[in-house]
Amino acid sequence: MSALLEVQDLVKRFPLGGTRKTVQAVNGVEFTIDRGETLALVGESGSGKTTIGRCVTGLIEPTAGTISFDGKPMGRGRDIRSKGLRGRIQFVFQEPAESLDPRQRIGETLGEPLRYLGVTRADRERRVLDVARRLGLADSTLDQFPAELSAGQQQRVGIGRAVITDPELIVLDEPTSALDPTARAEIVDLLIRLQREFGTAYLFISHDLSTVRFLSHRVAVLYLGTIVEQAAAEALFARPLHPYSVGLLASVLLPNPRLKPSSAVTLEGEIPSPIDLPPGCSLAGRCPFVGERCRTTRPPPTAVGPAHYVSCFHHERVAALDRTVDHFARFQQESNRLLSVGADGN
Amino acid sequence: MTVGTRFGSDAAAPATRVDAPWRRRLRFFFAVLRARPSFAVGYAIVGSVILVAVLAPWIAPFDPLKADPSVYLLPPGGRHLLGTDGAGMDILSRILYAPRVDLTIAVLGTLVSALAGGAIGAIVGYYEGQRAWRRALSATVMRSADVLQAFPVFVFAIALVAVFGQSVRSIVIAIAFVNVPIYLRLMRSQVLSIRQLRYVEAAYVAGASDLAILWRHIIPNAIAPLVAQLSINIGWSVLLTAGLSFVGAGVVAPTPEWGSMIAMGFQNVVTGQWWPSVFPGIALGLTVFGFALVGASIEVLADPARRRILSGSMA
Amino acid sequence: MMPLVRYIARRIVFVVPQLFGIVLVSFFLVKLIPGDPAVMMLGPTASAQSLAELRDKMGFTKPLLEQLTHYLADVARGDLGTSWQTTRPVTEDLFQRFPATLELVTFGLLLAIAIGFPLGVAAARLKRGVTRKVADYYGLLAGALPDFWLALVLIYVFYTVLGWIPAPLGRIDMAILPPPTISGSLVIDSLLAGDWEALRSSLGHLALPVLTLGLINAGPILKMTQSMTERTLSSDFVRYAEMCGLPRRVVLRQAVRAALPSVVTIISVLYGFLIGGAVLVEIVFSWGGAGQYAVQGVLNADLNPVLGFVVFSAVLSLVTYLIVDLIYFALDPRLRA
Amino acid sequence: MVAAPILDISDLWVSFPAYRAEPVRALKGVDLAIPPGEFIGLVGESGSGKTTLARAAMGLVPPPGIIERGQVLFNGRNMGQIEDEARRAVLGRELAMVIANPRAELNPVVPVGRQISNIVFYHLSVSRAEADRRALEMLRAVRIPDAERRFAAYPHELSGGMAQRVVIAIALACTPKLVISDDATSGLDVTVQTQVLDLLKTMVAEKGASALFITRDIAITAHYCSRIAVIFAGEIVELAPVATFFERPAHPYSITLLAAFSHSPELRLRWTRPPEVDAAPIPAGGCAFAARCVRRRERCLAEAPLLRPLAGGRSVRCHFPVDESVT
Repeated sequence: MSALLEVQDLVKRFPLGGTRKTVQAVNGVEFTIDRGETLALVGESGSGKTTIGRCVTGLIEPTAGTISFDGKPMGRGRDIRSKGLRGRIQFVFQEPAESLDPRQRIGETLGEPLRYLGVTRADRERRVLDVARRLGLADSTLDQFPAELSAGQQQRVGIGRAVITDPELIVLDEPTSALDPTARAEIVDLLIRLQREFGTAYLFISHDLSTVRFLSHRVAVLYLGTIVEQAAAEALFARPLHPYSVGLLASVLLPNPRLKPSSAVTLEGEIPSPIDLPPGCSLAGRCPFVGERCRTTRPPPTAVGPAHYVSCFHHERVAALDRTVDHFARFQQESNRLLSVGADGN
Repeated sequence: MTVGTRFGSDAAAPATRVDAPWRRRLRFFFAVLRARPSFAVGYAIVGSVILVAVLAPWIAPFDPLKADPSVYLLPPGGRHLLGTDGAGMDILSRILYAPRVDLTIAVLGTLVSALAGGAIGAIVGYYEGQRAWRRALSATVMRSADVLQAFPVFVFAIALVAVFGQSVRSIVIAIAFVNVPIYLRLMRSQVLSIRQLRYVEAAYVAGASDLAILWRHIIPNAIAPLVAQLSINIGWSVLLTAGLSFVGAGVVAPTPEWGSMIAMGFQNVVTGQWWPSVFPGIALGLTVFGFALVGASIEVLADPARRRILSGSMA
Repeated sequence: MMPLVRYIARRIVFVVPQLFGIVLVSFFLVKLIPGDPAVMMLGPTASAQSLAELRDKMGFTKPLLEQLTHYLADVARGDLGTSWQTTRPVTEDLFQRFPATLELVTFGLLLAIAIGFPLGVAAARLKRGVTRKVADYYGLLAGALPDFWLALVLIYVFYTVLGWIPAPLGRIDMAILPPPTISGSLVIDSLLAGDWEALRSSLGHLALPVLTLGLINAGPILKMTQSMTERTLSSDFVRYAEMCGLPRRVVLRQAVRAALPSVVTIISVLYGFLIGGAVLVEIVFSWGGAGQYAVQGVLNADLNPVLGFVVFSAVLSLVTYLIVDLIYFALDPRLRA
Repeated sequence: MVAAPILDISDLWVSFPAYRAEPVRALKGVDLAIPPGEFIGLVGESGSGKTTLARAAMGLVPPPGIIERGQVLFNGRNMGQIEDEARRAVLGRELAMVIANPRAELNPVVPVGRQISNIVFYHLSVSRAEADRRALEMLRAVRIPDAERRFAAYPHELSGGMAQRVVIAIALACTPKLVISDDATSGLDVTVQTQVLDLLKTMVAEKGASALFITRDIAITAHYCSRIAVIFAGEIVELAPVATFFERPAHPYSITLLAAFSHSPELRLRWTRPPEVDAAPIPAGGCAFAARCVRRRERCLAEAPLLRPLAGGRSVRCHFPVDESVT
């Protein structure tokens, strides 16, 4: 049966005020998400990951390309608010404080999506209580205002509001990057548990590789509006094949002085502005493997393994990098040793 | 194993309502008045002006309309505390009756313009920049607001009064008409910024209709600055009404109204009798000052950031 | 400076429809003013037949649309019709009267800036203390006083009691011959002509009205300067400047510099408002300005002066807004993206 | 003889009065000394008081905060009581700050080159031409591409990474003795972050200055600092050289911070106390971390632990630290 969400050749350009130039945010992106699966969109600023998330939820109208949900294309006649789709796709935002109406009590905010599904008041209150408990929020929180909650609690309410309509897909736009490390870990555990219980698919947008690695089934690496590499999570983290994926993975700082970030692939310079994109591969200016072809033609996605695509002419040379770039396995081993001792107070 | 089920629903005691939120807000409001005496002065002035307007018949020493030529232009003091004007009417009584006219005109005028301006501003602000015809609608409305505001306000008001005839009703219409662009612009800019906030987008994604979004999320968060402007605007409208009467285009004599009283006393000032013009001016100035203070306090209390600074400094 | 030229072009394109809108609205508005101009002109005793003739000549009987197109053509040619009160073309009247209003408003606003701006900056810097209290109360009080009332009080104090200034009747002493008009401002013209007598008298007459407008309008300027400077003083980049140990005066200068655009805006809004708004002060001082001329027009249903004045002041305020935008453009590099 | 510390904070208490409530104690007796040439990492979550500590080090506690007790000595001068003029001579010249989101904190209407030149001009009282020359030199030192053109650029025209380099140029323009980085790279992308951190570390080391890296992200301290201090609810709970700290953190809170990076939820759950709705409120006198500590015992509730030294140059504020023998 067809995938839950299918995005074909999605393009989005924003007009730049006062001039004819445009910001090329998304330049032809394709991916699918199956039921209960988590696809992570990984990229840095200007990669277009947030724009894609907002196109999928109908907050922004795409310039070109089609987005189909549950087999049927979304568009003018069938958008996120129409009867058939209402409540089936939800959104969780990055800034916890800004995603809650300051003048509305928590209980009211949690139950609001049910109002638009015509759920009766009694049912609403029951489901709000149930979700609040599932999120680990005390019942008294329901009478409080957002300003009285911690960032972690606010984010839980944001997630609760999304989960309460039992949606098939939740788009999460960097839900953890505004939180402290301990709160971030709690939210990630919560998301995994909710997915296991409700079977909700996630489109998880983030620039934080360690969180992505932990909770996603498949990963798509985005650079300046194009997917440069897409694969199953373990495959990508074990053997990244695009120079940008390698560079991204190499610059992750792990909390262990002995695991230095590797300098196998260092991406020099800055991310160019998405206003006037270079013709060829957009990484050409920063890539150590750059060749003549890279500057002129855009490398097409080529299959290099089971559902593993990479858009780079030199991906064999990247594959040939013998030094493993990824110390994560060793870090996980060290961290398990360290955490398994002392919790019981001896 | 879900964290949620670790404790049952009955275990949690229902949250006792220690302090109803409105009682907490009221206590905070009075604490603010103690901390900022100027706000207290503002509410005191506005309160007493309204009180005076209501109780005028009982507290005014003379009938405001009785002209007794035998006692014209008496200086202040004696039976006529603030003296009498050129027509022999008691100035104090007329000052006490005046807010009935001045305030009704100003309050009605600004309320009408706030409601009209606010509503149009909200619709224009919400639909601006979206589908084609909505963008055209908001552009025309904004350009006509520019046209309205390019008019010289005072002459425009006089012209309106001339068109609708010299009555209280037409002054109210003039004031409403002149103030509409202020609220329209204020509400539009509020709505434009609020509609992009995340919680509005969350409601959109959850399937809320435009009306539900406007009514439940945008307007409640956009109201506060409007109320602050309302208070300042009432004061300004009282000034405008007095100005209209001064040039003879406002409230017709002998109805007691501060502006026309000042106008009637105008010739006497040059020849030394200052009181028929000066006292009504003081009453008018004080009232407008009161409303300005009230407006300033609402501006501070309505803005969460400034409220936190205020409560910090009150500790 | 390509962006600047494009910016001006876009602004000017906006002005044309606005002007057209103003003329349109004021035309229909004035047409609604009750009272038959013909009767006003010939007096109630005139015969019906001569009234009809006059109406025909003035074109009042033609359908409204035709009158409008006729009127628009005239305005385009700069002909704003004649005022039956002064029996002279309205354009001529306005050119003769507008300089009086502009002189009054300009000097008044300059005084308001001289009072409001420094006081506003000082108030923003001092959290407590006398100046802060004075500034807070002055800001609110000045905006609350009716300007025509303050004018009367000043006349009583400085003329009736102290006698320091000449009688509040017009812009210059009756006995003195006004200097040749070059700029339209008596003060400047008498300076240019070196006529000290006329200068002394025009300054004397100008003193009180300018003081009135200055004291009243210093309020809003002070409040805006204070609130904007306070906001920039507590902004991130000023806090960072403190952290870098920049001297106090440099930090303050940067804060005021960043607050300038909003202060310029309030001044331009006030200028646009006062052109029509200073009429009350004009009446108290029988200044003979354009505002007074328009008010007489409305009260006596003499339509052309009202229309002429509205169009004139609209053009003036649109021009001031354009100038303000340009100043904004110069002050804030972020607009020159 | 150990060199005198550049920054010596002893028993510092800072509190913020609150309306109708107990004043909020942001710092509760902090002791921290930074010897010359050393890079200290200060790790804490939001609300732990780390930014208040940075501001207190400069004597600029944000109002209405006040220093209740203790003192902050920078190069021997008490920053709490220093007069305004004297403080201005120190800040930006000897004690420099690198801030988090530069595009909001640089003056929007002044070209960046000029802002660097201002610091040199006012602090070193050199001619404007000399100050401009030094500013351009600094722009090149922080490796901003084509420095001449960027000299006249405005903050909003720069990318996040470049704006951050300008701020580093400002901080190091007058060769300070101590550089405080207040979460300086939190706003940057991962690939740019490592470049900026490397740049900051090498340039500060070249100038022989010491640095205080304040951050939420413990991983940064692992690679860029020599010693690490963990702060929780206004108290330093653990202070240790980086190597020994990451080998075996002693304080339960330090372990919870590291657990946040682990990918085994079961182990992480072992270090988080289950939420008890009707738990007895923690008495004020006890350890601040007691409410969240899995190793909590009676003594922790009754008596607040002091920061006491352990082996290996480490000190910890806990009655029952996880000691080395259990490896």
